[in-house]
Amino acid sequence: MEQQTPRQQQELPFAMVHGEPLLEPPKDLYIPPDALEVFLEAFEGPLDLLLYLIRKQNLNILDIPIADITRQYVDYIALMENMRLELAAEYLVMAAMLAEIKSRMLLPRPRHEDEEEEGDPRAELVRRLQEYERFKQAAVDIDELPRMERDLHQVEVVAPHKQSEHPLPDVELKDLLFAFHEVMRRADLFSSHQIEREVLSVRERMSNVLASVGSTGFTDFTELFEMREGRMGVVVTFMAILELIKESLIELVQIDAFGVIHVKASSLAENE
Amino acid sequence: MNTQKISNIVEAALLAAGKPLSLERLLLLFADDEQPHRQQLVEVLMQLQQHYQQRGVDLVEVSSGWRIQVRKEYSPWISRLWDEKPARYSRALLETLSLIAYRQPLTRGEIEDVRGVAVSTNIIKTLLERDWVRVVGKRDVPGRPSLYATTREFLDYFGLRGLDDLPPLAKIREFDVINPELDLPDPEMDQQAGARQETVQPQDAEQLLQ
Amino acid sequence: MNTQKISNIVEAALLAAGKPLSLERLLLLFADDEQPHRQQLVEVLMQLQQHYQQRGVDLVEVSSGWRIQVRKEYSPWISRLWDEKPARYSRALLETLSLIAYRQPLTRGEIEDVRGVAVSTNIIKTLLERDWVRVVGKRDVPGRPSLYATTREFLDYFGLRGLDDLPPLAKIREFDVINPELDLPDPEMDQQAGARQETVQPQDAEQLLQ
Repeated sequence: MEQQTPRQQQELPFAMVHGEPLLEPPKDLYIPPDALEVFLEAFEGPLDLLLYLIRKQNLNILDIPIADITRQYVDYIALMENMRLELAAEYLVMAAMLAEIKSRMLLPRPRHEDEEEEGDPRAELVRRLQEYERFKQAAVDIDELPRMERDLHQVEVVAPHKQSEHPLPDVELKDLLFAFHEVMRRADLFSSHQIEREVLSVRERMSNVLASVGSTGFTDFTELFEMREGRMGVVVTFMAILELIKESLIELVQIDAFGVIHVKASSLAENE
Repeated sequence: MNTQKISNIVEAALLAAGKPLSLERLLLLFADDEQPHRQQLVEVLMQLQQHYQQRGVDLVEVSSGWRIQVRKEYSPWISRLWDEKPARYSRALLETLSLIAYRQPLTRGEIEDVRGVAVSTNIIKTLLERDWVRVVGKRDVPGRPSLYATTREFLDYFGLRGLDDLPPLAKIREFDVINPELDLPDPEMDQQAGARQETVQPQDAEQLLQ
Repeated sequence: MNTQKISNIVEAALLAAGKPLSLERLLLLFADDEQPHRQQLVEVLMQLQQHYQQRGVDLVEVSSGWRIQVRKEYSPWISRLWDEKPARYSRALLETLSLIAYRQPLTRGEIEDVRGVAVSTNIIKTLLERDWVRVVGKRDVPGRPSLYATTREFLDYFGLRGLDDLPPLAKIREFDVINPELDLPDPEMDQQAGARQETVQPQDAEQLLQ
């Protein structure tokens, strides 16, 4: 891209920044007007724009000159507004955030002995910038992976005949008896109100549930219940599960409406 | 470009194309300055054909060009790729069927009363289609619901001479007293697990049948 | 059944299937009495892999099984078979995909938190339609937003056996370690000094515009 400043634009203010006319666009940002729209589209949001400003000047992300960056960023926003480009709200939010950081950096840091020392106001922004940069890079890495259709092509040769059969399911009589046994027992469960079982400790059950959930990735919700224990046992297990959810020790996952509910330990949440 | 590279490109193209490729089409894969002679291409195809002689596929010329296909002699194995595994019936279906067997004739509403949940129309439809269940009448209550009963085909399928051959209800109730360690399988869950079919072999059920 | 025949059947199946096949699926091609041992099957696959070394295709293991694919080096020629260029994906889509891949399961809001901008519905839709991403649950917060995770198809598409095969994520440099003294330097002066610079890849507007 050519870096040239068109003469005729010196007459009119290029933009209004902080109420001051800006006769020339900021040099370090200057983009020919007709390319500006393309340029804006090249950014994936305020973090991306900010990273660009930082990287372009070879600045250390961990030690951003906040006043400078804020000024550049705001100039940029003003420029875009002037071009009547539709500006996503996120860009303005970021401008406000930068201004806030800048103002906090100008104030003396309060030092109360009983309180934790206030951190560097830039810390949160830096954290977000770094986090975003990681995934920006990860996106590039993923794009570079050899992938189907572009770099890899699946082979598929003709097979003699692709007929498929739809055999009917087989059932054994014992499966049927089992099903009947099950349904009768459940019917008993609904009709009987006698509680004969000893009281089971909910906490103890919580440990048991957690232990059985922890060893595998996903556990079928229904596997956690032992019908044999009767109504009381089922209730105790259910209460244990509710308590575990309340304490965020397990998570329930249901992929489809009315589908199988899966339980997994929260510590497994990071990985698949 | 050496012959090996030309051969590899031609082989890859034939395998990836999913349809026959003519000599002309194959020539178009190459840029002008690397394009092999037609004769060279034919030789490459001949060599590939020879190469496949001992293998699972075959290079043949059909009307619209050259095609790699599975050797006919292997089709019995390859066709199994598209065989569908028999599905398994859901627990809901088996429970519904068992209730019809033991409590017939009864209505869908009565089945729902015992099971505590609605019975889907699909289940009834499947049972009717399989000829295991039929409608034997209507209950004389509002809505006149159909009364379901099992069929002769049901008895034949399960090797029963008559409904009397089914174990009595009392025996079934004792089921888990006899075998407290029984881990009741959930057919629907089993189906998801896919591979491990028949992991639970309730021996007692077999005993009951003897 | 001799090894050559097993090898030919496996090869024909992999070539005909049009998708990766797992060891289990391959074993199911054989009748019970002719089924090779798992180990034997693995050896056959290794031999095939070796056999393809000098050829136009390649046998690789991906998430859902084994796949025969065109060697990457021949892709420039093979792509000429199709008029359509393979789709290119926007940075927004790739960033969203990478967040889901590395941080799964997570919600759209969580993706937006990191990216600092709204994630368009189209991007999520494209990812779902491509079967690269699926909804695995709902986060238990107001609105119950969907939790997204990647699929086996995603891994297969990018030739990965598992998420572990993804390129490692860059490490975060600790702010506190580099800036231990909260001495609040005047940022503007700091910049003038300009000394403490780290090696970074400067990205030019030109690059961005490409």
